[in-house]
Amino acid sequence: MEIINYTDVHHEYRHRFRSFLETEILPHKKEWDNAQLIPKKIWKKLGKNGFLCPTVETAYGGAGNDFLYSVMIIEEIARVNYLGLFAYLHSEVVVPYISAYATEAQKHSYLPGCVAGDIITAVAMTEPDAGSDLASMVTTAVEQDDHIIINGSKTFISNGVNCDLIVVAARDPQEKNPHKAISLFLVEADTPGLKKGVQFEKMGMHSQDTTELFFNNCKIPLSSRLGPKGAGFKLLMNKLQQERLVCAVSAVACSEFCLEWTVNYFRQALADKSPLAMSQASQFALAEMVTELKMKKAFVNGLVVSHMAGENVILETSMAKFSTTDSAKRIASRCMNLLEEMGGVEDVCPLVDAFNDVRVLSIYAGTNEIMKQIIAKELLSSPKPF
Amino acid sequence: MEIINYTDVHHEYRHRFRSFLETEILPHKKEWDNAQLIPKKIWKKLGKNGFLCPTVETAYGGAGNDFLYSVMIIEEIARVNYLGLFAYLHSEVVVPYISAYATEAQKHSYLPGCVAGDIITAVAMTEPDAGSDLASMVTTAVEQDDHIIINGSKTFISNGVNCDLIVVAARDPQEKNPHKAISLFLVEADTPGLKKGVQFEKMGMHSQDTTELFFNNCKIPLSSRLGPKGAGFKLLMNKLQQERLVCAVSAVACSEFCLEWTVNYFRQALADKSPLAMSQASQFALAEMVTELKMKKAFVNGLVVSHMAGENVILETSMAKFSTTDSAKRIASRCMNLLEEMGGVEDVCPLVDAFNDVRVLSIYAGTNEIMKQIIAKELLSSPKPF
Amino acid sequence: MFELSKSQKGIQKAALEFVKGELDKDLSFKMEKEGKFPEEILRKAAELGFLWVHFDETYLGGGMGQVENCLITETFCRKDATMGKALSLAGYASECLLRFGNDGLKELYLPRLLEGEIFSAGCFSEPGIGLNFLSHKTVSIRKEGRWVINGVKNNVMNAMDAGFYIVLCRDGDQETSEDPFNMILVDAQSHGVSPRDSGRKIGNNMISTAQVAFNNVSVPETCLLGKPGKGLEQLRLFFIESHIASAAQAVGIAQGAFDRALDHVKQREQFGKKLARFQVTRNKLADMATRIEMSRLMTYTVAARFDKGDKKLAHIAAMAKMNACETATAVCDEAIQLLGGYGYMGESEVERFYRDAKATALFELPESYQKEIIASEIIGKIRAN
Amino acid sequence: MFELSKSQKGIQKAALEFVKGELDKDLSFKMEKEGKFPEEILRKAAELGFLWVHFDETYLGGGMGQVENCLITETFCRKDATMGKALSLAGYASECLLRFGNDGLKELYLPRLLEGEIFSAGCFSEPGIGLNFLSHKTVSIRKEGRWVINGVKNNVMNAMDAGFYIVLCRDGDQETSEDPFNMILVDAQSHGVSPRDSGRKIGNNMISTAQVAFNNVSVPETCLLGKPGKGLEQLRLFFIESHIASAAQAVGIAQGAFDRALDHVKQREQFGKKLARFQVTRNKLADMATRIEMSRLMTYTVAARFDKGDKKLAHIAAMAKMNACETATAVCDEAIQLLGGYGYMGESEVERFYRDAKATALFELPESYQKEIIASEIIGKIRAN
Repeated sequence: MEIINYTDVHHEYRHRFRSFLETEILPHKKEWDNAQLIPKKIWKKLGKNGFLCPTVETAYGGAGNDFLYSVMIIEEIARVNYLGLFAYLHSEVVVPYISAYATEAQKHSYLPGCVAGDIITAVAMTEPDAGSDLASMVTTAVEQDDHIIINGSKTFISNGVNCDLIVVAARDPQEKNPHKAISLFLVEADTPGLKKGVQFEKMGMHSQDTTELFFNNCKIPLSSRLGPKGAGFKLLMNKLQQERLVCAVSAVACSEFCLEWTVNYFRQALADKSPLAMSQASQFALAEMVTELKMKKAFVNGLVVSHMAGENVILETSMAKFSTTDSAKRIASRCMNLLEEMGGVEDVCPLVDAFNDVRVLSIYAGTNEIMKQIIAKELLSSPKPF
Repeated sequence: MEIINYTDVHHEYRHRFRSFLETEILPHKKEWDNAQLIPKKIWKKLGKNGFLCPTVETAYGGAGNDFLYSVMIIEEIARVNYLGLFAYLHSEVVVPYISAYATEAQKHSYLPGCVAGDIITAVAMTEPDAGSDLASMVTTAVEQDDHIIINGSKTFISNGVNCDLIVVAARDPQEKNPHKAISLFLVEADTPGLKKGVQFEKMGMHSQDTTELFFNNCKIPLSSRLGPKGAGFKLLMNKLQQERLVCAVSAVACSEFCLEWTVNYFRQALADKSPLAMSQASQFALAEMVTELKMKKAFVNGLVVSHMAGENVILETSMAKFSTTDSAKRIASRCMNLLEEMGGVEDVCPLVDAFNDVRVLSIYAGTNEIMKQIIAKELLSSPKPF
Repeated sequence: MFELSKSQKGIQKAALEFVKGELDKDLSFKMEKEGKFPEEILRKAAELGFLWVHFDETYLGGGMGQVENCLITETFCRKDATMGKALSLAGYASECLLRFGNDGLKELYLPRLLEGEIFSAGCFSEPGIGLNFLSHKTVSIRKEGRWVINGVKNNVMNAMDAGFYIVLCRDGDQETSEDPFNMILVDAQSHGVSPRDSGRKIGNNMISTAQVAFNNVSVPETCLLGKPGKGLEQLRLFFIESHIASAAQAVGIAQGAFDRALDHVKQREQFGKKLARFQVTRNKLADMATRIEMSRLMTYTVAARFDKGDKKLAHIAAMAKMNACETATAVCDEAIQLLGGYGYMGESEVERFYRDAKATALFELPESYQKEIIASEIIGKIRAN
Repeated sequence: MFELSKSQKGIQKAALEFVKGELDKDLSFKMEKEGKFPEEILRKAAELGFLWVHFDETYLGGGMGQVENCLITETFCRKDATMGKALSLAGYASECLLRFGNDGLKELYLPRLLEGEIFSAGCFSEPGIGLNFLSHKTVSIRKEGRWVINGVKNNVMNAMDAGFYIVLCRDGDQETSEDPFNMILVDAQSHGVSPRDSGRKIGNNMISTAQVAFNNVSVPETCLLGKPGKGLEQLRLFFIESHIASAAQAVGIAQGAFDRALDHVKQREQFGKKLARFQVTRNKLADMATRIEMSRLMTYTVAARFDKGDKKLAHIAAMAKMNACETATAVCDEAIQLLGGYGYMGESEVERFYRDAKATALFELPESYQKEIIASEIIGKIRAN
C-alpha cells in the first residue's frame, strides 16, 4: 500500500533535483564543509532551478507546487547525506512565516527574492538564556515614533552568516503576559544596529553557518512587523507542525541513507564472502533497523498526507519528531558498529558525517523532551481515546 | 489520515461483538482461566452469533465477510484483555487451510461446522525436537492400501483439548528432500491411534488449552489428505502471511489495551492530584509508549489493507510480527512499572494478565528470531532497494 | 576488588548443598500456584543457620554480615526464585527492630522471629501515594503513655502472617521538623489492626501482600523504635539493607534463569546444529552474562562496604537494586525466548523466575524511588532558582 | 570490594592536579581539529611519571600495576577525552614487547618509548577481515636467520609515527597447529614498511590510524616475541590489558561528559526553575551515574585481579570494555541532550567526548570481538551436534 501517491511529474522533479545535487552540489561538499559556508551563488543556483520554496504561489514568483515538492527536496538532500545543505530551514520553516502572515507589500518585496535565492532567510527565536522556553525571552521591541527599536541577542541562528532577512521574535516590555507580549518582525540583515556574531564550531552540519545575532538599538520601520502585534507566540506555534514534520521527514530520509549504504556494503561483502558480512548478529541488526525505519516512514508519510489535507496533527507530529530523530541517531550509530573499525573512518565511510549531522536533530525544532512534554500534556488532559 | 476505512456496517458488527464479550464472555473469564478451558458451548455461541470464521464463503455456511471482520474480532478480544480466548487461531489460522486447500467434499463436510463452532480446529506442526525448524520434523505419514498411517508426536498444540479436527503436517519417510516430503492431513480428533496428552501449565493464556498429541498407527482415509501430496511445506508457507499479520494485529490491540488502561488511570490520578500521576518521568514514559504504539499501528493497518488487496507483504508482515510483539511485551511491562506496587496485583490491575499473556507472542507463529532471519535473508539476497 | 573469604566460600557451598537437597521444583510449582509459604523449609533453613546470618548472635542470629546474607540469598533464589524470595523476605523490616529498637523489644520479638515462629512486615507505603512520604496520612499520637495509630498502609509483605509490623507514622508533635515521622513496632495481635490480602500477584506468590488498616491501634510507648522524629532517617537506613537484599535476590534470579537457558541451548538442536553454536544465541548469552556479572559485583561491593561500617551507601545500594532488577527482568525474558515454547510453560521454571523478577522490581521499593535517592545524592545542593 | 590504597589515592590526586594545570581546552580543540599529537604534554607526563606506570622500572617504567594505570587514564580522559586517549594509546601494544619480548629487544626499544621518543603500534587487524584471524593473510617466513613478512594490516593506531610495530603473522611452518601465528616486532625503519594514513576519524583524532603494508619486510630472527606458534595466545593475553585500558578511557570519558552535564543543569534555568529540579533531568542523571559507577567498578575490579596475577580474565576484561564503551557512548549522548544546543557546539567539549567514546568502541577492538570472547568462556564446550 502506497501512502503517498507521487505522480510522474513529481518523480521527474525528484530526478532532476537528484541530478542537480550530484553535479552541482556534491563535488563541492568537502570544500564547503571546510569553509563552513555554502556560497551565496549556490543558493541562487538552487533558486534558479526551482529548488527553493517550491510551494510559494506564482503571484510572488514561486511555482505554486504542492507540499510533496518540499518533501522530495528534503528527502533527496538527506539521501545524499548532506544535511548541512540546510535549505529547508529557509524554504519550509522561515519563508512560510512570510507566505502566511506577511502583508501584500511585504510578500511582494521579499518572496520573489526568497524563491530566487537572492534573499536567504533565518529565524531568530532562541536566546542565550531561553532555549526551549520561549516565554522567558528578553529581547525587546519598542515602538518609538514611526520606528521599532530592537535590543537583545539571539543565538543558534542557522543560516546566520548568509542570511539577508531575519524573522525576529521580540517582546513588548510593557506587556507582562508572555503569550501576548511577543511580536514577529522582518529585519533585513544590513540594518544598522544588527551585528552578526562569530560563527559557532559544531559537531556536524559543517557547511551550515550558525551564529549569534546582536541587536543594539536596531531601528526598523513600523511596517516591518510581521502579523498582528502581540501575536508572535501564536504565530510561532502555528508553524510548528510543519517545522517538526519536515524535521521528521529529514530524519527518516537520513536513516534511510545510512541503512541503504550499510545494506549495500553488506550485500557486496556477502558476495565477496567477507567474514564481516557472515555475522548473524549483524544481519539481525540490519533486519531490526530496516523494520524500525519502515514503521517510522509509514507513520511520517501518513502525516504528510494529513498535513497536506490541512488536518491538525500537531500531536502526531510531535511524536514523529522525537521518535524519528532518536531513530536517526540510533541507526547511524548502530550501522557504524556493524562496520567496525572502518565505520569510524571519514574517507571510507559516509556514516561518520551522518553520525555527526543527525546528533542535532533531537535538539532543534523543539528538543525531544519538549515534544514529550507536549504529548504527555495533551494525552493526560484530554478525555479523548487515543 | 485513516488508513483503514471501516463502514457503518463494520462498526455495527464491532459493537455487537463488544457487547457479546461483555455480557457472555468476560463474566466467566476467571472461571475459565481456573479451569484452563473454554467450554465447547461457548464456541458454539460464538459461532451462532457470527463471530467465528467471518470470511468463510456463504456456500459453506459462512458469512462471506471481508477480512476486516476478522481484524475487528481479534482487536476486540485483545482490547478486553482476553488473549486466552484464542478463537483467532481457529478462525484465521487453521480454517483458512481448509478454505484454501480442501476439496469440495472436505469443505462441505467441515467448514459449516467450523463456522458454527461445532468443530474446533487446531494445527499440528511443531514437534518436541523441531521447534521452528519444520524441515526436521519426524512424524511420518505412510500410505498403506487405501489408508494413511500417521506416527509421531506433536507439541504445543493450541486448542489441543477442545479440538475436533486437526491439520497435521507429516513427512513421507521415502522422500529425502524435506521440502517435498511433507504433506498436510485433516485428522479428526476421535480417530483411533490419536491421543491427546496432558495439558500444559503456562505462564498466561490460561483459558486456552495446550497439549501434546500422540499418533500411534493413527489410520486415516486417503481422502483426508489436504492439498497435493508433498506440498505441505509450501502450503504452510503460503499461510504464514495471514498468521503473522493476525498475530501483529493482536499484539497492537493488546498494547492499546494496556496503554488505554494506564492512561485512564493516570488521568483519574491526575484529577485526584495523586503524587503518582504528577511524575514527569511517568508522563514522558506514557508519551513514549503511545508514540510507539501509534507508529506500529499505522504500519500494521497499512499491511491489513495490502493483505486484503492480495499483495505479497510477507517480508513486511515478518517485520510487523517481531516488532509489535516485542512492543507488546515492553509496553505491558513498562505500564506496570508506572503503577508501581499496584501494577503487580492481579485483582486491581489487569496488566498482570496482559503481561503474562503477551509473553508468548514473540514465541509463537514463528519466533521473533525466525522473523529476523527471514528479513535479513531477503534484505541481503535481493538487489532491491528497500 | 571483591573477593570472597574462605569462610564465605564455605557458606556459599553449604547453601548450594542445602538447596540441592531440599528445594523441589514440582513442590515449589504447586506452592506458588496455591500461594503457600514453605514453612517446613524455612524451619530447616533457620535451624541450619541459613537465615538471619546478619543478625546478632544474642538473638539467635548468625553474627555475620550482609555479604554472607547475600551469598545465601543469591544461592537460594538461583535455585528457586519464589522459594528463595519467600525465605529471604520472611523477616522483612526486622532489621529496623535490630538496629533501632530497645533491648526489651528485641528480646521479645527477635528470637521468635529467628526461630521461624513468626514473620515480620514493614508498613511504609500508602495506597495511591506509594513512598511519597510527604503525602502520607497514617498518624501516631502519644496518649497516656501509649501510641495511638490510625491510617492505612499498602504493599505490606507478609502482612497476613506477620507477628509484628514496623509502621511509619506521622507524629503531630514533629509536624514542623524535617522528619515528622516515627517508626513504631505494632504487635499483630493489637486491637484495631486489620490486614486485607491483596490476592495473587505477578510474582512473590509464596508470601502474602496486603493492605493493613490501623484503626485506633494502641501500643506501649516502648514500641517506638529510636526517638520520635527519626522515622524517615531510620527508614532510609533500613532501605540500604533492603536494597542490598533485593539486589541479591535479583542476581540469584537472573543467574538461575541464565543457568536454565544455557543448559537448554547446549542441548537443543535447530537447523542441524546446537542453538549454542548460533552467533545470535552466543551474543545473547554474552550480554546476559555481562549484565549478571556487573549486577553481582555491584551488589557484593555495597554489601561489603555496609559490613565495613560505611554509612554513605544509600545511593550505591539503590543503584545496585535498580540495576539488578533490570538485569533480572531482561535476563529472564531472554531466557524464556531462548527456550522458545518450553520457556512459556510452567515446568521450565523460567516463566516463574521472570514473574518473580518483575515482582522484585515492583514490590520491594519501586525504581522511581531508587532514581530519586541516586539523583539527590549526585546532584547535591542546587542554588535557589 | 574495590578500594583504593593510600598511594593509589595519591596518584589519582597528582594526576588530577596535572591535568588541571596542563590540559587546555582551547588548545585541545585546535589540535583535535588539526589532527596533531600533544607531544609536549606527552613528554611532561612521561617525565612526571604519569605514563607507563605499569612497566618495569628497569625500562624506566613506574613499576606499578594496571590499577594505577587505570586511575591515571581515567583522570586524563575525564579532563580531556581526545588528549587523554592520545596519551594512553601512545605506547599501544608495547605490552606485547614487555611481556613476551627478549631482553635485548626490550632494552633496545622500551627506554626510548618510555621517554616519549618513539610510539608503538599494533598490527592485528586486516582490511575487510577485522579480527577474524582464521582468514588472515599476512605471513612471516623464516629465511636465512631472518623473518620475511608480507601482507597488509588495518586499523593500526599510531602507525604514522610509530617507532616499531607489533605484527601478527601467519607462520607457514605452524599451519597445522591450533595457533599458526607469530608475533613479530618490526622496526618502523625497516625496508618495505609503508603506512597509509586513514585520515580523519569519528574520534581519536590526535593519533594517526593507518593501513600498513609489509612488502618483503625482513627483520632479524630475534624480533620474534616469544616462540613461534604462540601469536594468538600472546595476542589474547595482550588484549586483556588492552581491554582494561580502553575501559578506563571510556569510564573517564563518561565521567567527563557527566561532569559537564551536571554543571550545566545546576546552572541553567528553563520555565522558571533549574534544569536539575526537573524529575526527568534527575532521572537521567541517576541513570548516567549508575552506569558509570558500574562500569568503573568492573574496570577496576578486573585491573586489580590482573595485578594480582589472575590469568582467567579474558572474558571479564571484555565485559568491562564492552560495557564501559556502551556506557560512555550513552552518557555522552545524553550529556549533549542535557546541554541542548550548547552540547552540539565544539566549545561545550561534550560533542568531542561523544565522538571519542564512539572511537573507543570502534577502533580498540570492536564489540563483536568482546562478545565472542565472553560467549566462548561462558558456554564452554558443546557436545558435537
